[in-house]
Amino acid sequence: MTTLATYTETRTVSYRQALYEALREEMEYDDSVVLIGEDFANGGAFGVVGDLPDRFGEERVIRTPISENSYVGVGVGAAMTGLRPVVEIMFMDFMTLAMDQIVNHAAKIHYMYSGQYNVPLVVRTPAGAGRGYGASHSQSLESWLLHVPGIKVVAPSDPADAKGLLKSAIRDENPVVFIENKLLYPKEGPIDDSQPAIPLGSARIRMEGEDITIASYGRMLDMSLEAADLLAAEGVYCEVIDLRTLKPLDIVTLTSSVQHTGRFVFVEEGTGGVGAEVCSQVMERCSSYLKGRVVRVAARDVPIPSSGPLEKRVIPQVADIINGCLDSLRVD
Amino acid sequence: MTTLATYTETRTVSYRQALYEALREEMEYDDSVVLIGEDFANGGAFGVVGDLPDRFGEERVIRTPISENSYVGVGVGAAMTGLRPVVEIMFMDFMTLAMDQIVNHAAKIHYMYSGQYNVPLVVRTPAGAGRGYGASHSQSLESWLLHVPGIKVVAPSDPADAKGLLKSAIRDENPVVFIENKLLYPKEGPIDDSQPAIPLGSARIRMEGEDITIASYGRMLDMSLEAADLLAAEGVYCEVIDLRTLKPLDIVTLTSSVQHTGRFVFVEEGTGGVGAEVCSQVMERCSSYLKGRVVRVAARDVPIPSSGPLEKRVIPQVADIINGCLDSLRVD
Amino acid sequence: MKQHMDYYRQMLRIRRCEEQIGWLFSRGLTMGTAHLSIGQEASAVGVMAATRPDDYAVSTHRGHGHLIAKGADPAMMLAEICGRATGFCRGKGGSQHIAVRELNFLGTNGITGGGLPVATGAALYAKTRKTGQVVLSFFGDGASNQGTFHESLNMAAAWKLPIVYVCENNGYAMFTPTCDVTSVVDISVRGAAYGIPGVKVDGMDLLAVREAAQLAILRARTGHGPTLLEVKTYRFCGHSKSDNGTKYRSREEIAEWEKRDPLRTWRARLIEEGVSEAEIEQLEADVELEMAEATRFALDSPYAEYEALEGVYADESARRYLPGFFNSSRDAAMAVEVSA
Amino acid sequence: MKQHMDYYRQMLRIRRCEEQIGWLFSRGLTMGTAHLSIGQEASAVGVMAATRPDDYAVSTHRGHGHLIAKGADPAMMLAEICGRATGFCRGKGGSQHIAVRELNFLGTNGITGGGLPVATGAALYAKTRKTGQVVLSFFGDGASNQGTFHESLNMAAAWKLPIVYVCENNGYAMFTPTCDVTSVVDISVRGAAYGIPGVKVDGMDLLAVREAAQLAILRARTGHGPTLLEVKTYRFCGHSKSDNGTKYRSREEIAEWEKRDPLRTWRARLIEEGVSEAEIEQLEADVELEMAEATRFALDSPYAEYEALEGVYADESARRYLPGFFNSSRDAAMAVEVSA
Ligand SMILES: Cc1ncc(C[n+]2csc(CCOP(=O)(O)OP(=O)(O)O)c2C)c(N)n1
Ligand SMILES: Cc1ncc(C[n+]2csc(CCOP(=O)(O)OP(=O)(O)O)c2C)c(N)n1
Ligand SMILES: [Mg+2]
Ligand SMILES: [Mg+2]
Repeated sequence: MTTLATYTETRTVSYRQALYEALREEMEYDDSVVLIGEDFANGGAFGVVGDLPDRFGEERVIRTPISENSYVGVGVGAAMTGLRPVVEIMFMDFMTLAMDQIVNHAAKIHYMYSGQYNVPLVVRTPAGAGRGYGASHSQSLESWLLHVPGIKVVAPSDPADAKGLLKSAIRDENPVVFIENKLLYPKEGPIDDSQPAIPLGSARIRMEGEDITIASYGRMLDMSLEAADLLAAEGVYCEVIDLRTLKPLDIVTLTSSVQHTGRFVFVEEGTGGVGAEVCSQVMERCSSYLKGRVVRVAARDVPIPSSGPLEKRVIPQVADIINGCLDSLRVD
Repeated sequence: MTTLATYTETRTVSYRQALYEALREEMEYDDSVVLIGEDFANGGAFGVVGDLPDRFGEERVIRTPISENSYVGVGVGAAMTGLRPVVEIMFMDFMTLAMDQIVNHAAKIHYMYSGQYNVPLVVRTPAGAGRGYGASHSQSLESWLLHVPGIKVVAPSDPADAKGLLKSAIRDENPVVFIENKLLYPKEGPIDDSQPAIPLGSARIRMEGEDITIASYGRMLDMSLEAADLLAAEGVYCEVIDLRTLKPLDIVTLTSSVQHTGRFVFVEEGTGGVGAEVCSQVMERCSSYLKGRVVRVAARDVPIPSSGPLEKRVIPQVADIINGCLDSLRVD
Repeated sequence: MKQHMDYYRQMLRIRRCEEQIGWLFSRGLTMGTAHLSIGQEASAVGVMAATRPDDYAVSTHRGHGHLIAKGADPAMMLAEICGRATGFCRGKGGSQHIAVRELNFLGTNGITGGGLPVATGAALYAKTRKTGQVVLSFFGDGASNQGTFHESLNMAAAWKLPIVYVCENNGYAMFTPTCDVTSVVDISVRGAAYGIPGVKVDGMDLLAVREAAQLAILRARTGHGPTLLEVKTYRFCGHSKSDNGTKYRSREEIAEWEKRDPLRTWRARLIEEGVSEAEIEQLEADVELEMAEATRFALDSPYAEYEALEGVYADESARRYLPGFFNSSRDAAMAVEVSA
Repeated sequence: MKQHMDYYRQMLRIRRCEEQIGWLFSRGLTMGTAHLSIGQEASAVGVMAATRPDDYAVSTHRGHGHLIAKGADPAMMLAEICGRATGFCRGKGGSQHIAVRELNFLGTNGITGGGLPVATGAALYAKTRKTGQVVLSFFGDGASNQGTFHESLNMAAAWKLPIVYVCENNGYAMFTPTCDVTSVVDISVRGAAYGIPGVKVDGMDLLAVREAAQLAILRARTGHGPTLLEVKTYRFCGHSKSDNGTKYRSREEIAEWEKRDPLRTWRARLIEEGVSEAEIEQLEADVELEMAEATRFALDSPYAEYEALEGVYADESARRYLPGFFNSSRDAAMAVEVSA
């Protein structure tokens, strides 16, 4: 096995490459880390696993039949007994098939068997729309997972976070659903190899501002930043927070920002369920600081159509985020 | 087939009996209504189907193998072609197995195939804790469904609503998940046979009051009423609203109540996801009327333990509702 | 002879239409990806040749061939794939989600294995209502490892439903050779697990496919229950438009199968049967023209746009909504009044 | 002889322990419901007799027999079922969710068919790490219609995992006769769908069960992959404590099976083999006493209460959390330092 290239302190890599590096480094670091999923040959459906099948062989990179519920369950059983499986579900939409093993098994086993077993399992899955795949290949279903005690949920928005958080997820003793966004795979960004671990559960302030707190994650983060830039040109300064981890939620970072700005806008690609939880928590803690209504910018409550012009009307656009911000400035 | 007994105008029946009557009457009324599910012999797991298997025969009451995902899918296909299936999932926890057919098929088919097919399907399922069944048989997973475009979600709290809403659900042209609560089955209540239809999407004010609006549904409704009674004795008057339908939400009834009381408490048996959505919608619309923080009373974010004394600490109790109300009265 | 010419026309229409999809994709004119069935045409046409027009079909992500063989207009299909308002689903569906109600085509389906339960439900309808219809449930070898395969076949067998499960075994599920992740070589042996016939047929031989399908459909239509029909076939193209299909398959293997191209074989057969080269060329020119026009239709069509947020729920006014809701005898009486 | 006495003791311990559960339930002292395996004891004991102590087992909702046969202390099991802090899971689990880590017992399981993938994963671990362990995956005839059965057996067969799938076919899934909703009479024929042996054995005959299990385990342990072992058995009791089991089964049928009660048969065999009545009675008295004491232990134990909200997530401090997170070579160096 060849050693990894010696990195310079800061490199530019893609989100896809960052994920690949996290997998590869963790597999080299700990031989109990194995990959389980469909179609890893050919680099995987979105090219993330690259040459790992050749590099680690079929004992470590396990190609499954199309059996989502059971191969996630295989991950659960392997995690209970001693492996650290990273299971891939090719599209988050297919997580619907594996909910029993995720919710009734992975998430509950540690508690229900009173701590006798840990389930150090990562379920990686690409979410999101924007490629015209249609209703069965475009969903962002993460809001469900916020209401599943026992799992953690991570959704990085750039390469550095993708790498740092995937490594943390793999090292975590608990089941983690790790949500990648299809449109982010080619996105490039700097990685600082000397950066310390990114612990799960820590949000990151991406832009400082005093007028409105915008929180988001995944692909919508960049769109939020874009909206914030446009608003800044008009004299409205937004603080933009990347949640990075959806569960556990870094409510401290959110509330201290909102206590400062007094306004809160949440932006997501799903139909509003993550925002519902986050906004509720913010309002439970900051009601006396809020100067206006809290706003959710989210997909319309509609299945995701295939055709681009239709999809655009369902999935939030930058203009929707700006409107959401203006809404939050409104005084009733 | 014998005809139904002639009813007096108001009778007292159990929640279980009310559901039975709704099924029976709809099956008599429309011979495309069929039941699909496990173990209908012996009256069904919770006794709801009673003698319907004998009464309608195996063409109308279809006993399935233990194959939740596929028999829900069978319901979908049958609904597309011309039947009106009422499918039973024995415990809501097992809905995890059927999420693909519910979410990617039932819910999307009408929209995604551009109106060519309707899916008049009802999925009945008992939810909730309180019987010591443990983590895999006690969940209230309805919050997920609020973020599934294309389905409706109903959860009655008493016999009259159970009957009226189940009939409406069966007559609806859309897929409806109909949530029963295990502990409510023996609950008795009056039914007025001349009552008109209960349309889906209409909440009901169960108690009037001016200090706090409490909204809830299912088993927690009675506990909310109990809390309201106790608070009334202390001079705090709550308006108690039974949502009855979770999706579509009767936001008008909620907001007009909150505009009146200025305070809102949401009570549910799940871990807070329904409250997150409802509270967010209330706050989006009533922010200027609210006099205090909005409060969610919900299960702790913990798998549901089997042992009674443990379960009590996880599932909301009347005292928790009272505390929630006191919290909503607090001025920050 | 006319029939045999017609089979050729159908296969050729599928082939040419999918070539148009490939062209449209390469120009960035389609929405999403598309899964072509080039090489598998004899399966779609052979099976459909054994059906009645009112029989139901449920398809997969690789469903263009099934659609055309069942009678769908390629122009509306291409329009759908290009996201246009004139498509079968007004652009809401896309390649993997196309239904055509008037053909009893219950949809292509983006969830591998997702169609089998739906098809089984349609068969339950046909049996319950004694309509005499049979359901064709198409799926791939990869789908035969999904739980829904097992659950559906078990139910259909236990209930003796009028359905034929057609496994189009093209040797690969996406980039994975079937044999690497599937415990048996012939999917058809799995029929034994449900006490139903498992039949294997050469999918490059249209008449063999038709014959096997006829038998299975007869069985279904006469109340003897389901059959698992495995059609051994091959896709000459990649899995989807983002794959050229050569990284996980050798060029020799592909070439070997291409020798048995069902279109080439069938054309030779027609000549043998005495059809003139000119007649065939005329047919080929017709098909070429049809597909060119279909493509133009698609590209000339407008995009749907404003209806994005409409049609999530079925219109309730379509259903009778009666007062006096609780008492069904009263309802029944009123229903009579209403319909009178 | 000692071994044969031991088998009797094990079967009797299961029977008597479950009778205690019945008694506790009727007094309202258990949490939730409980599914007894009275009548099925020869299956649990016969299969376990063929295993090594470090082999893994995954069980079902009807798992008390498997637990005891694997060596679990009945007192802690009863305590769990009664929701006490001294139970295997401190009352968090309940009858359907009991694991015992030191016995490699990966849990009873409330989801019908839910255990098969988990068991398959344990077998993947055993194979990957070459531990020589075999996994026993118990499930019922009803579970064999779940998608997980199909998916798991296919994977285990394709990967040649060291696992034995033990289908305890008691003729009923809850209130539904297996034959009404299952397309085959013998679940074992389903082995053919995965190219693995499907073996059927009389579950009232302990030695037959043990022998069949031995063969299957040998196959698994020597790298030849999974076996589907169908144990034909019967539950004399109802499905769960809220069912007396007579509404959907005739008294004659029950009586017929009761004639073959594995405990009675085995006891007679011991006498034939020359064991004295007195010895047997002594054993019976011992077991009686053990279970009375186990029950007392359970009932004397306190309820857990304050820990309800604890233990949802595993303690991270258990894992090494290293700095210099990004570069694995650096990590590896530090790991050496740490462990040095
Ligand atoms: C539930 C699900 N899992 C995975 C996929 C991704 N996927 C699409 S097609 C395909 C391969 C299907 O193989 P097969 O059933 O043999 O059909 P073929 O593509 O060969 O026609 C996969 C894995 C999917 N669409 N749905
Ligand atoms: C997914 C799921 N569906 C349904 C049930 C309800 N249920 C519990 S046990 C059972 C019957 C299981 O039958 P079988 O597998 O034959 O096991 P047996 O009870 O006969 O031991 C059913 C339907 C469940 N627990 N889980
Ligand atoms: Mg294939
Ligand atoms: Mg059974």
